[in-house]
Amino acid sequence: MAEKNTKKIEFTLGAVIREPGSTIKNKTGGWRAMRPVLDQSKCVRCGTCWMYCPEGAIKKDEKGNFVIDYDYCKGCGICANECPVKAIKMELEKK
Amino acid sequence: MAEKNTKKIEFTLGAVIREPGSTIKNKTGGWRAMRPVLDQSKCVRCGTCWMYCPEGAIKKDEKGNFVIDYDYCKGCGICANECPVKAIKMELEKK
Amino acid sequence: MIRGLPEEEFFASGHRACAGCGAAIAMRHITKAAGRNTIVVQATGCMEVVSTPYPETAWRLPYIHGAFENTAAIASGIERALKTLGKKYNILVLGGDGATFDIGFGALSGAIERGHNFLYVCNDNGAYMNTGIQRSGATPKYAHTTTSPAGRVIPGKLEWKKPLPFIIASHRAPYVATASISEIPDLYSKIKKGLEIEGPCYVQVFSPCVPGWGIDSAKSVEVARLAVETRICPLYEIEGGILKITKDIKEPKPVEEYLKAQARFKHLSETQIKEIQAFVDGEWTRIKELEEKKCRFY
Amino acid sequence: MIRGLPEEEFFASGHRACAGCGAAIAMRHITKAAGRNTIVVQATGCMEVVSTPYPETAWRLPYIHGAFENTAAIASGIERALKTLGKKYNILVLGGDGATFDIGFGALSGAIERGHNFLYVCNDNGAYMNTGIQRSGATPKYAHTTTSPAGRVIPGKLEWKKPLPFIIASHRAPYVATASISEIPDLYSKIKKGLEIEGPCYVQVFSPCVPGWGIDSAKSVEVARLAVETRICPLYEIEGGILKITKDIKEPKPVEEYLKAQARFKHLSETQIKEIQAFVDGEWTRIKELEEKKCRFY
Amino acid sequence: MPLKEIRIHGRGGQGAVTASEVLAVAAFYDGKYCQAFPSFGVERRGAPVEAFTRIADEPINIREHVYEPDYVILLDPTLLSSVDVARGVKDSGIIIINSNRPASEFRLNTKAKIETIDMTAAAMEIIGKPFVNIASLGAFAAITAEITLESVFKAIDQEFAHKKAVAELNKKAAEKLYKMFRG
Amino acid sequence: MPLKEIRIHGRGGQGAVTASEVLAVAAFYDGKYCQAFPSFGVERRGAPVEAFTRIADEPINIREHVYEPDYVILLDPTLLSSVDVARGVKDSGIIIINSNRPASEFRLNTKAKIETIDMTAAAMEIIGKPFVNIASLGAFAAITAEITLESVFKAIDQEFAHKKAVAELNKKAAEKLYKMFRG
Amino acid sequence: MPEIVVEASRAMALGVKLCKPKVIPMYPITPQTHIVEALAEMINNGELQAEMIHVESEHSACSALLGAQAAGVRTFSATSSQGLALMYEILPIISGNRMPCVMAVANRALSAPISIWNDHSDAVSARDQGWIQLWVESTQEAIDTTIQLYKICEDHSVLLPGMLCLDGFTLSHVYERAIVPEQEQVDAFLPEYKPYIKLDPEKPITMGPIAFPNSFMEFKKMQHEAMLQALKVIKNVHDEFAKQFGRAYGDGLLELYRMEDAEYALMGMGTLVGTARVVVDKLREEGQKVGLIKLRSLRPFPKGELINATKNLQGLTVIDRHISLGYEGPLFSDVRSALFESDIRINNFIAGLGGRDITQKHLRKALLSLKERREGGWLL
Amino acid sequence: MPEIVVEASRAMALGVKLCKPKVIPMYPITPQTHIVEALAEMINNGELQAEMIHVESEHSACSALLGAQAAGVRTFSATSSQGLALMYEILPIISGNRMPCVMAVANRALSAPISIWNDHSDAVSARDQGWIQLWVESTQEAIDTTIQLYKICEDHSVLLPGMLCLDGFTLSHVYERAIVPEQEQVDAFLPEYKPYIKLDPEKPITMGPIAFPNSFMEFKKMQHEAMLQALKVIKNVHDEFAKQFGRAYGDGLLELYRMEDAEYALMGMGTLVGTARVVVDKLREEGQKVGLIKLRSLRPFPKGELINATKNLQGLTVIDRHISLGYEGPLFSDVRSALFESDIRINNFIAGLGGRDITQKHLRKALLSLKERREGGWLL
Ligand SMILES: Cc1ncc(C[n+]2csc(CCOP(=O)(O)OP(=O)(O)O)c2C)c(N)n1
Ligand SMILES: Cc1ncc(C[n+]2csc(CCOP(=O)(O)OP(=O)(O)O)c2C)c(N)n1
Ligand code: SF4
Ligand code: SF4
Ligand code: SF4
Ligand code: SF4
Ligand code: SF4
Ligand code: SF4
Ligand SMILES: [Mg+2]
Ligand SMILES: [Mg+2]
Repeated sequence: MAEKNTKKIEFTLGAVIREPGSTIKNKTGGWRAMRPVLDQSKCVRCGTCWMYCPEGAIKKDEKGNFVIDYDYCKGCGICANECPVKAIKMELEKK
Repeated sequence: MAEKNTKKIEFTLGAVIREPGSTIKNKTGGWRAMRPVLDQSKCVRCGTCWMYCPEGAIKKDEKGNFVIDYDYCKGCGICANECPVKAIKMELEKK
Repeated sequence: MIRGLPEEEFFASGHRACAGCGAAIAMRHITKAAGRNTIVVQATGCMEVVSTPYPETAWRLPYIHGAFENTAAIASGIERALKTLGKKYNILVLGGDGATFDIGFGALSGAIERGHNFLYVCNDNGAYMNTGIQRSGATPKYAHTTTSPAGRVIPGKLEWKKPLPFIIASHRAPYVATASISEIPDLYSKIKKGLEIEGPCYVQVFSPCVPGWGIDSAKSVEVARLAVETRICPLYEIEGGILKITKDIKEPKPVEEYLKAQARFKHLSETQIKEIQAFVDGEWTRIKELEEKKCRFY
Repeated sequence: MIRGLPEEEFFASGHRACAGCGAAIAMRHITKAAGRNTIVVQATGCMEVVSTPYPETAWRLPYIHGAFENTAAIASGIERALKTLGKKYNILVLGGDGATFDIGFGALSGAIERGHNFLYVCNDNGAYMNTGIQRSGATPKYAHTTTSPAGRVIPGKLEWKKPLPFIIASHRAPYVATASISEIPDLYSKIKKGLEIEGPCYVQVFSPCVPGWGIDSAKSVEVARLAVETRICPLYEIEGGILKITKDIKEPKPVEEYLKAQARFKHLSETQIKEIQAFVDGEWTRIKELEEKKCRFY
Repeated sequence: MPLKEIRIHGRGGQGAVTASEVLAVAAFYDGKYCQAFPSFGVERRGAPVEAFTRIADEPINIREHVYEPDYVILLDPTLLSSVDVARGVKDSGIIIINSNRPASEFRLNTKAKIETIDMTAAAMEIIGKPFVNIASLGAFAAITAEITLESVFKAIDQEFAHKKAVAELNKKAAEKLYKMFRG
Repeated sequence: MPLKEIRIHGRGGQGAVTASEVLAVAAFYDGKYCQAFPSFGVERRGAPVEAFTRIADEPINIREHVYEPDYVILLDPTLLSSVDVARGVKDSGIIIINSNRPASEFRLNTKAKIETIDMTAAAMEIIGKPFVNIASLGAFAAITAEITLESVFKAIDQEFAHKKAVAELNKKAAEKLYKMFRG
Repeated sequence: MPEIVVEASRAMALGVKLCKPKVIPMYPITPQTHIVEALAEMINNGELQAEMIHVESEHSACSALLGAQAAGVRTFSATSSQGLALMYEILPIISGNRMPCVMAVANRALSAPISIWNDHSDAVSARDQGWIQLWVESTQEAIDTTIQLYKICEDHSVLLPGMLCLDGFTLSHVYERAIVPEQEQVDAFLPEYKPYIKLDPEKPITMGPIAFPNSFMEFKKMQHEAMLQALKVIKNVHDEFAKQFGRAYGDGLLELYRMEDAEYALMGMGTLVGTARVVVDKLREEGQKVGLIKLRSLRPFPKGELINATKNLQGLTVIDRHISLGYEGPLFSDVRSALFESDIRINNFIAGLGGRDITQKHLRKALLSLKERREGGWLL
Repeated sequence: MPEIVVEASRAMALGVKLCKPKVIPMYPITPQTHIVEALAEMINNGELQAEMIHVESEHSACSALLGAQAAGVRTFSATSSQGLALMYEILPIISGNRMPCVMAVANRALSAPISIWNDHSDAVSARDQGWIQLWVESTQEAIDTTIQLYKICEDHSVLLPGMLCLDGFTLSHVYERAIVPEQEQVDAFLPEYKPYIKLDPEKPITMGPIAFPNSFMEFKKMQHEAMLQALKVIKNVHDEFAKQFGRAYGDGLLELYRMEDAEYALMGMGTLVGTARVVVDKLREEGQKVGLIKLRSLRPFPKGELINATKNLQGLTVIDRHISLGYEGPLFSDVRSALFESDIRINNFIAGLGGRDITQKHLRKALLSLKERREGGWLL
């Protein structure tokens, strides 16, 4: 409704959605007012932030680093709050 | 439906029935195929028959005798079955 | 008073229940125990249909029937209305096992959660009798009903009876009890107690059904007694979260005696009877344990 | 695997839950535990609304939403259909506390009675959040909600939380457990267990709601942890009718710490806090007793 | 044959409804069209019940109640005190009463003919129990000639397909009653 | 005065809906007719939301959505990346953006005038928190002259009737923003 | 199977069995119970390979129906009156999900006061909810239409749920002659069920999402268009059935009786039509040019067919076995709207509520009423 | 109380408070919740002496409403969409028991797909069930009509339940100016509640018995007659209210706008009427003789009044915010049946389903459509 998305919708029979996980088209990063910044040097790779992120916005990359996907991170601050070594800082988002 | 009752029905607002206990107009004695006969001479006035009668068709009279109201007795036979002194006999109803 | 029971009848003669109906016996004494200052709410079912053929009613108490599954909710409305009117009456809610175990259980559970002050009495005849003997959550395992017929590949109902008194006690209901139409004074005093105790109370009355169970009309009380004596129908109360057996059956009769008395069980095999005996034994032991260990329901 | 949890996500990013939503964390790990061979049935509620804005869905599993109160019944239909098709999939039923404790409890109770093989998971955030924070049967005593506001004469909700896990265990459900979003590996293994055990199993997940509880979005896991540490949310499982505490809280924090962290409790008086502390202490003792005495639920 | 309507009176549990159905089946075996239905009440065991059968050579479209039956079968004479069994019966009709008393003893408000026949005695003798509902159809066949005894037999066989012994007893009882009229 | 339509953009939790209501109340205190409503979405906290106000001298009958607003208030400039705040705005309209950057830096697809004003700074200074929704109405009053500051004050007093301190802070912030334009 | 004498409920169950549904959620209610009891017997005797779900309420029956159908199997259920009313919330959910569930409704009055007897208030009250509703007059038609209904609902140009409405007691409890088709015949007519979509981990889909104002209306329009399409499919399936089985009911939507040169006609649904046939015959014998229109499909409503069927009439009297309290008979409203452009007189009578018998006398009166205007008549 | 700016939901709650209901069973559902939340606040703050029952479902809300009213007190509840659908079974039970319960319905689309937004499918689908239905356009009308509705329903010549229908969000969540009457004014208008009958051990009655075919139909006829009687009572109560409070809405049944010399008119219910006023004004400015008919009372349906109002029209276009799938807009059917004898053209458009905005453009198109026949239009 309030979103920019004005592309033409395809109407399926019975409103069935055939594309699993298609909310990934919805970049909820736009909701973010605060930005978590992960300091890899402090990180002990415990995965706590990954585990608790409500958005599934933290991923482990090939190198085993935990990285934040800002396309989806809503800036809730849970990761920063839960990180046992305080490797994540919340900063004011500016665009 | 199948009953004789053809007198004019009065229709109340919301189908409310204002006469408590008015099923007493319905003489279910007519249902009876077997007739309980209570032998007062055997009866020890324990009230068991009164207690178990599904029709409330057994009453204690002024003299303290238990009497069967054949207007309502359906002839189920519970009283006879439960009477501790077998003071009640079931007989074939004939009319 | 006769045998400690009032003579005044609030459930009048002339009702249309089957000859020998166990539930009709229950109705008489439940209403005697409740007495004059009572409002009755009843679910659709045998006892409602046989008692209110317009323009006649068997009820000598103020009475309302709304639907099949909503008595607890209707009672909730009545209770709160009386509160605003400053009136204190007994609220007696009556439902069959279908109304209580199955379709109306959501409403009952909700009303207990809210803590309304009423007594809910379930007339448990173990099936939907009013509609012609269909399986309910209270139907005993292997019983034949019209929707769980004893067939060539499926031998009647497949599940054990839903343990409703325990479920309700787990809601923190202040008083829960089981009763039987074979033990009228016990039933009478449990109803009285359930009405006296504040909050949502529950009494489940075991009452045979002549066509539903396939018994002779003279035998309904006898069969109910057999259920008690075989421990098929244990009598207990749960007050303040603590269970107490109100009638200890020290030397139970074999369940077979009870089962053989009824057409709905006539297809049972030896193994099935044994299975039922084992279940009944197990439940009795468990209940005994709950009592002895003083396990708290809440 | 990270911390024993699969990396694959079945609840996709881009959903519309509030920042910091506890339930969204639960969804991720419940679906991870269930895995690919799973059909999801979800009740109307926050998680459904935020995850299925046509033409998008957050679900990577086959998913159906029907109505608010009927998930257990929809699941019953699916289960029997799969049986006739000879297919074996996990059936994961998801509902909020409103859907589970209140409006959908009749359907759930019926499905348990019939013994369907599914796992029902209740996301318990203690109110109807989707419609704007109204009182449910799971709302804690004295909590402010929009329909149980902390007013000048009535101080929030007046009843204790409905003890649903015990009620469900009393149904003879083969497996019942409580979990919290603060203890993800525990939640994960309970979900796995609930899916493995045949028959109707139940896991209740404690999950804070940012606007509903009046907490900072960063604090939802922390507050959930506080609930465990104060014994507000005891973690246990009931398997085969026997209760086992899965996380013993030897030195509980005072409930005050938990209560003070949330705006919905900010109006509480000292006495009310004490009353809650006493209740929590009593419940913990009772649960401990049930465990120690090996009280059998069935 | 024009449409014929039959009303059967009994008590809940006495099998009046089954009798109406078996009667319909018998008519079918005679190559006729038929319709049978109960009185759609809420009667409990023991209460008076009614059941109806229609028989015709043509397809039966009519769905209204039976108001003016051609025939009435009264399975249980104790009903006479509470039920108007002669209600609406055509003047040309016949009322068949299960009784060992002569027809003349029954004073009913009707111009229809009254026939009595002791179905209970026959049932007690042959079946050993007072189950007269099915047997009554033998009397009906004999008295009205609307159906044949053979078809009654076939209908009974069908009804009790899984209880052959019961079928045989009922057939015997029906035959006995048939022969009492058409000996 | 012809009907004026205002659209307010914010995020769930930032109070855009409340602002639209307080704006309506202010108009009412100016003797006008008014209507305020949210965008009726299912937005959760943090998601972009919109709220609308209509103001007129005559009773307002129209109930359709606001498609071509006269004014837009953007409470949170970070929304610009995901929301088309200039959508439908009349050429003669004004878009008021909460920003410390000059209007010229905002390139929006519109002929409407753009005004920027640092609401957050004012709010932080006076309220101590970045709550700009109510304060923004001071800026709106100054920039558009559709409502008076007095009425904004009255409306704030009404909204925070039970939180006088909050009311005062918001009034101060609104006044500060007002004065930044009408000093 | 040859022709037999059978209770309509059992006959319906036999018809259902021939269609091989896999899951049958059911909850007892008079006068529907005989249908599911017969099915329970078949299942427990191993004659029907299906699962019966003994749900705890009709709300759950309807929900389990949805679940089973969504999982990819053919389903069946049956209900009446309060049962249908309790399913009410789920009816539009099933149709909105485009699930071709089939349900029998043994029509019975809605409470209060409570009545177990027939009228049409239960199903007619549900006429807006996107279910095809076919109404039958006889045992034979009940069987035949059940078989047709599966084929109609499952047609990929339709994909809507369907109700088979039969009068409670007045039909459901009646024994009469009927031909029960052979399994091979039905197999040749009704293909095995192939879901157009189903819940399947191999191909995960999402069913029942939330639709915003930018899409909801389009889905309703699609549903409505499928309904209009069903008008054609009902006819085609009916004709195909008629060809294969040799039994026809008008054109499948309407059945006309002695309408060729009729000046006045009666219109209704269900068993009253049978009695009306007799009345029409008698009036014809008396020289009156009267006819009868039986409505088989209440939804979709065959507007065009009705206009055609009535174009030479002077008067039409509509019998409603239900009333939209505070207005008039719903069938009457539907018919008057359909025939708005025409000039014929249309009368309305409310009849047969709560089991009140509809007699020849009633219908005769209703037909003859056409000599004057009569809109709010009650046949008491 | 003076005039204030207030959300329609809260305004309604204020109106309800003035009527002093004693028991308020409620269950939350969007977009109705603001009404009961406001009432909860009043109760918990001691401003309203009433009991709120936090029932566990709408089925129970409706049942508790019945129970409380039967016990002898004035009641209130509110719901929407699936909530009303879940109450469905109980609706005719309340009306059959002749209980004058009052309920607000914040209209919202029925699932599926699920939508929380406005259309009229919830309440219009319940039109047969014996509830008076009054539909309002504005906050002021919502307050005023609530007060009127209690008086109408409780009138001893009526004794029927009533629904106050207001568009969800489109009205319920809108802030606008409204005058909230003073308590004394309302007390003078609405007498204290005196039940015509109640559950009382002093005088035991039986409510909700089983009615055999020999009586059921008479009860329905009595209900229907009470509905027709309500047509008069709605008007009278409306006029009395207008006199006392100085605010009127047509004659209480219909509100006509610029209809004096209108040739074409638009007809509808709820908020769309407001937008239509603007459209009519604009078309009038363009010289088109157009007008507007607002239907306030869907049940009872003011047939006579509608015939009167339309007698000089050439065309009428009916906007339905709901569709009887497989046929047409239900309001359209009702109207066409009512105006069957007339010769005017009547068009139909389905609009505003599932929250689709109804715009000036839409309504303009609908009005101008009257130049040709147009029955199945959709305003997408
Ligand atoms: C919603 C609804 N579903 C079904 C019914 C039909 N019905 C009425 S009574 C009844 C059975 C009652 O069973 P139970 O509660 O056990 O009482 P009983 O007749 O055995 O005493 C049923 C299925 C109904 N009235 N309403
Ligand atoms: C029958 C019905 N009643 C009410 C609603 C409105 N409703 C939808 S979700 C919801 C609250 C959900 O609460 P809960 O189950 O606790 O889930 P949560 O949103 O808190 O996660 C309500 C009241 C509905 N959709 N259907
Ligand atoms: S701030 Fe919240 S949403 Fe963003 S990465 Fe951290 S936990 Fe995830
Ligand atoms: S929680 Fe902290 S330490 Fe652990 S992986 Fe995340 S950032 Fe690294
Ligand atoms: S036979 Fe039955 S009904 Fe008659 S008196 Fe004895 S117990 Fe009562
Ligand atoms: S039960 Fe027997 S002994 Fe006792 S009162 Fe009755 S008849 Fe007498
Ligand atoms: S069917 Fe059973 S419960 Fe019902 S009246 Fe007869 S005996 Fe009583
Ligand atoms: S309201 Fe609560 S449960 Fe719902 S999305 Fe927000 S945080 Fe999650
Ligand atoms: Mg029962
Ligand atoms: Mg919740």
